Amino acid sequence: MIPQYEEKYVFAIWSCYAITAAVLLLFLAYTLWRAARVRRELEQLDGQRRRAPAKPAREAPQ
Amino acid sequence: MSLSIDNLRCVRAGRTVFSGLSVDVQPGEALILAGPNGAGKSTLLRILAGLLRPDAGDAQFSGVSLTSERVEFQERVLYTGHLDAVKPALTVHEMLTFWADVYDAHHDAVGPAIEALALARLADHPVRTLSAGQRRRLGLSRLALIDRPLWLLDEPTVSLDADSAARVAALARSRCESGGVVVAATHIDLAIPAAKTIDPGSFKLEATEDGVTADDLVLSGDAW
Amino acid sequence: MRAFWALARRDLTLAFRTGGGGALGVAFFVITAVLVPFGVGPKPDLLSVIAPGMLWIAALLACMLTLDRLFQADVEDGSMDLLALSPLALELAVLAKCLAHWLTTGLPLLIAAPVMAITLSMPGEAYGPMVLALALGTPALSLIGAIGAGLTAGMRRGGVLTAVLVLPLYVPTLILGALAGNAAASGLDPSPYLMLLGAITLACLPLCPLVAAAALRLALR
Amino acid sequence: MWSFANPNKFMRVSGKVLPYTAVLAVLLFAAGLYQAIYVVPPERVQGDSARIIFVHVPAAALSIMIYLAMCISSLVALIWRHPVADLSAKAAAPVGASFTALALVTGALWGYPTWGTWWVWDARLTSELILFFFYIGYIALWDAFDDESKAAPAAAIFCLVGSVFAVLAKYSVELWETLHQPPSLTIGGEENVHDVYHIPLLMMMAAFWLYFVTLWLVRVRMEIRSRRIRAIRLAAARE
Repeated sequence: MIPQYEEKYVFAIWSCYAITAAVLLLFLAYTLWRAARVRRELEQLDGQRRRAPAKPAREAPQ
Repeated sequence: MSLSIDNLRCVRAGRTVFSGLSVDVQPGEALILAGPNGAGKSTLLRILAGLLRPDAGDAQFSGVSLTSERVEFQERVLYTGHLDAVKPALTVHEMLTFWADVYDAHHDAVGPAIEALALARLADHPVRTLSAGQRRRLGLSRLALIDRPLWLLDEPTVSLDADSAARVAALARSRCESGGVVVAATHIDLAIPAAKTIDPGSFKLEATEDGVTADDLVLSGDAW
Repeated sequence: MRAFWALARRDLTLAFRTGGGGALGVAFFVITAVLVPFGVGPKPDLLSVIAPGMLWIAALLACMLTLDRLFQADVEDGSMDLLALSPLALELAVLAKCLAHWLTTGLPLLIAAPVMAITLSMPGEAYGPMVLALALGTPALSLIGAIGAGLTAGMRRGGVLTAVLVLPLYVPTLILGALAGNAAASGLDPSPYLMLLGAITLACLPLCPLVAAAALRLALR
Repeated sequence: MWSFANPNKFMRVSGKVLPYTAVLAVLLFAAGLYQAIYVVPPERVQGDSARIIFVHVPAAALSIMIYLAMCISSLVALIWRHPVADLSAKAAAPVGASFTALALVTGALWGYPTWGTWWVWDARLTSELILFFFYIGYIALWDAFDDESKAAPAAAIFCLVGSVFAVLAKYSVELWETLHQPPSLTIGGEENVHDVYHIPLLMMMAAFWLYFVTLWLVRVRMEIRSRRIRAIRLAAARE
């Protein structure tokens, strides 16, 4: 399954592909993890706000 | 030369400091800003000085608009903030001569300005050797140096003794008597006959459409 | 114009009374240049090759070191508020401060550079073009630096950030300045690079104060 | 574009678009990689090493494109105070920086068998390195401010100034390189590669671009949510 490349380029080619894949996937995973955390935090806060409807988001005239 | 503040709104770090702040001040009148810490006294003064942009509303001084003619508006303003804006390495006389140059005031006015706050004895002393109160007086002597109709004073009498505070009050009074407008955040009585007192923090109105901020936008609407 | 010169004069006075004028910057420049032979060895042929580049790097480090105080002192003590409200346009105030900054950092380097060039075995015929290149390029260093100083003016500890922001902006000036010095050192005509250096400074003269003033207005909010 | 000034609208539309860009990115990566690894023949001059262009060139091209996009965003944020534009530039910067780093690393890996050295002060690699510094400065500037409303315009100013100086640096680096006689072999001879390389390269470019768009949407959504969290917290502190 693994294609045969010229001997002197094999390392360069596969390391380029591997590093690119690693960076793209790790960055994606990291971003998704952070985004999920932010999302959970917001859902929690929004839930608290809904349970306390007497306090609207915008300031009411005093 | 009247000052009219119209529907001013300010949001700082996501917090509405005041909104719908409107007040008219006639020539010769003073506007005293009172209220607790965080009421927006300094913020209002910095907005009127054109250093901060209001999130909505406008102010006009003798027909000049703060938001659309900021430079012209600022040419009528004399501002003193919490900080004295003095350099320890310069002498009292040099410091005032510098501000006279920058504000296009006459050099002849430097001597009287030094005397107006009783600094004549210290004229050739470096600012480094002055006490906090003396530095404050040096900062305030710009009021006697530069001739501008709209004064914005932020806690001018902090760290001043009674005599110096009285001198500052007298300067503010004479500014009003000659038809100017003084806006001051202060706890002492400036003894200006025609003075209004407001608490900027008490102005809290529902935001108008044009004053919607980024935070309002993310707060309005349903959760996503 | 009176306000412009008053501000430049005040900054010069302050520099002389508190910072020893340009002396500290020159001292830094000289020490950096002296460290080079310790780092790369004393061989004259090697030193003469890298001399123009090393002088330029020492010059831009010396210039950058004094940048974070360019506006920060005035922002901290409230002077910048009053300058922003004065009849002097903030852009011109920035230009005046850049002028004072150049007179206390850039100009002394022009005098120190030939001396350091001797210690770095730079060929004699390159002295003139090297000083000319510094004369044309160092004003751009002060002007470009004002942008970085303006962006970090409101921060309590902006020093390292100023360096990270400003050093990449110095790349074109550094390349052209070193090219002029190298060309002269190898007997070629440095004038095209000198002209390009002059062009950068001329373009920075109106544009950098504009940007730096916009950044300062942000810092005052 | 103006309707996206409302974060609510942006959240709604971006939520719908996101799955499509993600799926398309995966499909294009699969197709492009299959072509790049199995189908494309070795190049005439550079042999199999030319396969590296399929990751090197898209990363390098996008690193520049993303900076340009950040400039446009910054300009919009500065002039019209568009409340999503500053977040858009902020969200794009780390993606751009990582593409720049990738372009540098793959360039070095390509350079080793070709030139016999990991790093050469080649004009393109050098300009890429300088661009990387501008990304770093931009991100550092955002992080240095406590107050987001101050950070956004400052970062926008730096982004625009940086773009001007990045172009200046590119031209001066080219001038500098021609005088320092670089190695005769330049890397990434995209201009003279064989035609069979074009289609897979375009596919990989599109895949990288869609990857960026997907990640950017996720990050902008995250930034808008963080802003909402902050606003709720401030509203709570006020009561």
